[in-house]
Amino acid sequence: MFTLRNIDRHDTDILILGTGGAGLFGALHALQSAPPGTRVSIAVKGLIGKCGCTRMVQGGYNVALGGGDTVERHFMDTIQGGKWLPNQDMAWRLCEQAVVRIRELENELGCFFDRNPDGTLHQKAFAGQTADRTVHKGDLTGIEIINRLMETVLSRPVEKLQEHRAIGLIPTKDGSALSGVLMIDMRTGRFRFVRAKTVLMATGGGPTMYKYHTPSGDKTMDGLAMALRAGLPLRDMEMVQFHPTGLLAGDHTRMTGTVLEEGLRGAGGQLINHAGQRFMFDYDAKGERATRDVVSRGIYAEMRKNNNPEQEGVFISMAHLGPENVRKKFSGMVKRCADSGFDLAAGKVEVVPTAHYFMGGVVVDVDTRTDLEGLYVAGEDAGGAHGSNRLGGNGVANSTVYGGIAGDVMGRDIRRMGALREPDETVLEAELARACHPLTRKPDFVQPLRAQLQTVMWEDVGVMRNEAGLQRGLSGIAQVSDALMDLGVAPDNLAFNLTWHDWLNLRSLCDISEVIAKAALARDNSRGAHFREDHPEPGALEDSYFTVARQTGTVEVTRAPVQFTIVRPGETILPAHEPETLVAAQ
Amino acid sequence: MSEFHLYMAQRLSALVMAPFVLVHIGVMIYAIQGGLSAAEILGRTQGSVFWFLFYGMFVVAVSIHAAIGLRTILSEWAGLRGSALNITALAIGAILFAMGAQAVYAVTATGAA
Amino acid sequence: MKAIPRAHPLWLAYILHRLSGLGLALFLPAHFYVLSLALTDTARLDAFLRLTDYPLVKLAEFGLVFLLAVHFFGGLRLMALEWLPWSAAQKTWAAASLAGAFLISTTFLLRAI
Amino acid sequence: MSTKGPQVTVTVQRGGPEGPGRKQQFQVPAYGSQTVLDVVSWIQQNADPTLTYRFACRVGMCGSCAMMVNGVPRWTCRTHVSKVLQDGAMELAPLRSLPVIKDLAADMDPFFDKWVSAEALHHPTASRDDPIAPIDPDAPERVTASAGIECINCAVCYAACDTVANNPDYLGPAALQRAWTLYNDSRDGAHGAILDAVTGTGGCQSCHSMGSCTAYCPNGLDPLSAIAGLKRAATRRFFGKGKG
Ligand SMILES: Cc1cc2nc3c(=O)[nH]c(=O)nc-3n(C[C@H](O)[C@H](O)[C@H](O)COP(=O)(O)OP(=O)(O)OC[C@H]3O[C@@H](n4cnc5c(N)ncnc54)[C@H](O)[C@@H]3O)c2cc1C
Ligand code: HEM
Ligand code: SF4
Ligand code: F3S
Ligand code: FES
Repeated sequence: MFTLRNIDRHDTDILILGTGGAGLFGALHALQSAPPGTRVSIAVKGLIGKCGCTRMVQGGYNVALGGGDTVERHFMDTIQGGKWLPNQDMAWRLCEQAVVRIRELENELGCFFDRNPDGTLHQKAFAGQTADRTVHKGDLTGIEIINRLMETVLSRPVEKLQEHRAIGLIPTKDGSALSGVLMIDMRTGRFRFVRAKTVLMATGGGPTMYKYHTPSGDKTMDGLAMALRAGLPLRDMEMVQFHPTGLLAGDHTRMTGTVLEEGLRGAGGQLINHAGQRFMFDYDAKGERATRDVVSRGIYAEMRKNNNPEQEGVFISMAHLGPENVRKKFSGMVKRCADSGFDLAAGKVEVVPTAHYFMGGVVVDVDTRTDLEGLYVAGEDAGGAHGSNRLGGNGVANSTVYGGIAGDVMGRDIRRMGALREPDETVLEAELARACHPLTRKPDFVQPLRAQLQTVMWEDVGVMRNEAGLQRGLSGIAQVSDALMDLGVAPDNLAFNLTWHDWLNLRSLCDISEVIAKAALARDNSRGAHFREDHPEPGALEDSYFTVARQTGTVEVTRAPVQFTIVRPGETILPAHEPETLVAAQ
Repeated sequence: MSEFHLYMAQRLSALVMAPFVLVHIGVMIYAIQGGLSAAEILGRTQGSVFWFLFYGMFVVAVSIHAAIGLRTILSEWAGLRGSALNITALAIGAILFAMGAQAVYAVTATGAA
Repeated sequence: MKAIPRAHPLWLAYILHRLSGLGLALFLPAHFYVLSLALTDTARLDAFLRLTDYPLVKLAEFGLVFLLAVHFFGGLRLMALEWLPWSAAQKTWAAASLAGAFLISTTFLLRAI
Repeated sequence: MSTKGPQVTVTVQRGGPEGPGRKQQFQVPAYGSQTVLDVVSWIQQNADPTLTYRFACRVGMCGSCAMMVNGVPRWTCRTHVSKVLQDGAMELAPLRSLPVIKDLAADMDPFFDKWVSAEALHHPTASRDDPIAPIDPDAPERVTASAGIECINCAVCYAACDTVANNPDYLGPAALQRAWTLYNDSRDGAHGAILDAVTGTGGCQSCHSMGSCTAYCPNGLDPLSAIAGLKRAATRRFFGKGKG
């Protein structure tokens, strides 16, 4: 089998992991800022630009571009949306740099964004925003952003390591810095250790350990699992954002869990429970138009009350708005539902809350640096910018802004870095053995175990949590985790062996699931996406803390106080007499 | 000649041929009534500068047009590439032109009857 | 449709244009040869032309004129599509040129009989 | 494997870079809402763990799941089984005209290499330091440019096109369509270079307007007319007219 002697070894200067908004902007800016002759390599689990969630962005990109809106207002919305947990310096930088990044996207990359009749950018407001702020290209904004980035990066001199899956961060012997990354060349099934002076980890998190989830299939928390093993601190790990309306079409279809867009509710779409009744006004005065977390909990509560096995979720119904009208206004969504056999325009479609975005991530500074010299983290892998809740439209802004920053900073930092660093061969060997572990066990199918984990997470570590459930969840996770170590993958043909990767995916998911459950136990109040039925109060905002998880043998979770570096709870940085919101009431 | 120039040449030669084809089909419909005979054809064409230029231009155009067309087909369906392809296409063009020129000469040159 | 899984109207128009072009190009040398007989052997030219009285040969002739007409209208359609400001009614164009081809060649056939 | 309930018979072309291997047949349980991707996933997850295919978004946005279904290129995550079933069976093969990595996963590099050589990327005339210039959304050029913008580079059109199959130099419908978008984008600063690129070897002139691209694009895009636009622009330039 594989030993340290027969793995490929490869060197580069700047290594990028992942090609979402963060990875591609990281590569582009690294090429722009690094000294001439610097080698830039991109390793990605899928094809460049064709995997990850940035491509799946529908709604759009938050950026304050005047017309009454300001960076200050965007910042205040972000802090309030995050329930005072965000790292304020990161949130500020996000809002401020989004302005530059959108100009870069429009002017340098040539993105098409929708316009107003007068030629200016069209902006709309997602829930939780106090200004029309979201720039978009129809409801396919992500495709536009990623395609323009992708083609530009492909035309540059970068080394392409496609279908290369990162599996381990390998430090130097003294542990003070990163030497490189161990990966599997998925196409051949061979291992490759790539040394680099700087590495950007932009693998995009991805809460796909839930029964219902929206992210792309390639995202399985690999980055955070690697960071955890490397001993890096992870913050806000209890914060999993659920989108209220995921398609529910059965366990046998990958369509299940995919998003039915927010706009449906905004336009007047109604949620109907098993008794055939609207219910959202029982939970919130805004009804279906309440924020994501509120609607998700409303639906979840209804689902619990219901014990009809024929109907698991609730229905979204649009027909009262006129099927023709719906078909016109939401043509993409109607067509997508029709492709899987549902009539969104005239009928009703079963929906369920679905895990959408992960607020938690590696602790970084505003320059994307981590505790490990040479390792940078940006995008959904990095924690801090969103606190307990990410506003719609802040996700892609975050990944593009911080990806670009990472590229700039790496290009600068690399000038003071001398030679490539030697790896700690024992860590390398351990990571190798970890990935080879299933090849030594009796082969079996992986999917049933994945389904088991997803059920545990959905039921006990999901939309609503309590101490008993979380404890139950932890032991459920441990069961799956142990069973996984006994489950093997046939080693005879490892070239593009998806089942081996399913095993590795589930390994990462188990590891991070445990952290999520433990962090959720550690937060005994309810903020944003995290809701404890046994502690429904948010706690004093002044005493806000965030959780920090770390693996030192076992996973330990501690609390750290939020630093109100820019604004304190109850205060605002908006000028006096600024209206609360600039958005016309619906 | 670049591929794009070949493209232009093929289209332009087709345009040159277009009126010819119309007239040719028309003449044929007219001539075919009561059957064709050599004398009929030749009586119409021989010694005529108009028909010489008319058919002459057609032969030039069709040699170019068909040679380029066959070049495309040979490359796409027979996998011919590079100089093998170009030489074959040139040869086709040359042969078509030679045979066509002979035919035009035969049909329009004076005194051959 | 099963034999040609990807067939659709415009694709059929394409394959028809290609096959007709190919057919014409193959026929052309023969045509030139027969005409050049005018110079050397008028009697044989006449003999050839008399052949056109036979139904089978008539059918073949019909085929040839059909090819020319199909290719001609198809070619005009292509050039219109490529060079004139785009109109979406491509399939109609293709069908119309086919119809035109049939019309002409059938007229020809009817008059020839 | 249980054999209860309705089944679908699926024939899968296996193989690798060395060429197509054997065809394998599977019986897959049928469900009400089931896509071709679900069928392929079921086989890998329940019958043959070595089967290779590719997908990411599962909602028709990433363009990585395309393959030949009964000889027709399709995005499989958005293709309902009932749409393609012929007598309860379907046959799957990797995308046409691209090298095979393994089984149903094609190597898409040639597709993207051609994308880049068609100059199908923005040539900036402004920078991140400049304001965003107003653009009339209804200006004819912008409308023309926008028509091709929602391409997900799935290569379905590429696999559908016989010219691509027969002419290894041909840049293909998607790359040319993108070039046409850029040619009409008033912000792009290299219209001449784009026309140069798309009239070089394998450029727009190689297209025979067979329209399979437009017929099979899952997003309803129309590369056929985009390429016709390029031919028109190149011809205008040939006669010394127009821009670029
Ligand atoms: C359906 C959907 C709709 C959304 N809509 C919006 C919206 O409207 N507005 C908004 O702001 N945000 C939205 N988001 C969130 C947004 O997409 C993400 O926040 C953001 O795109 C994350 O970017 P990223 O670069 O960090 O990660 P991604 O874009 O997810 O990219 C991660 C990359 O890492 C690669 N990778 C993963 N593991 C490995 C590994 N082990 N080795 C190598 N590579 C690896 C992946 O293949 C991928 O290329 C949406 C998300 C989803 C799922
Ligand atoms: C007897 C005369 C003709 C012969 C022998 C002939 C032959 C051919 C051949 C062999 C091709 C290549 C087919 C292909 O690439 O698929 C072709 C293409 C073409 N022909 Fe003709 N042709 C003739 C007359 C015409 C006429 C009169 C027109 C138009 C008015 C025309 C228009 C075209 C066009 C536009 C093409 C290009 C097709 C493409 O690139 O897809 N041709 N011709
Ligand atoms: S044009 Fe259509 S078929 Fe072709 S790559 Fe783009 S989306 Fe796919
Ligand atoms: S299918 Fe091919 S030939 Fe042209 S019109 Fe489309 S690119
Ligand atoms: S999986 Fe993304 S388009 Fe099908």
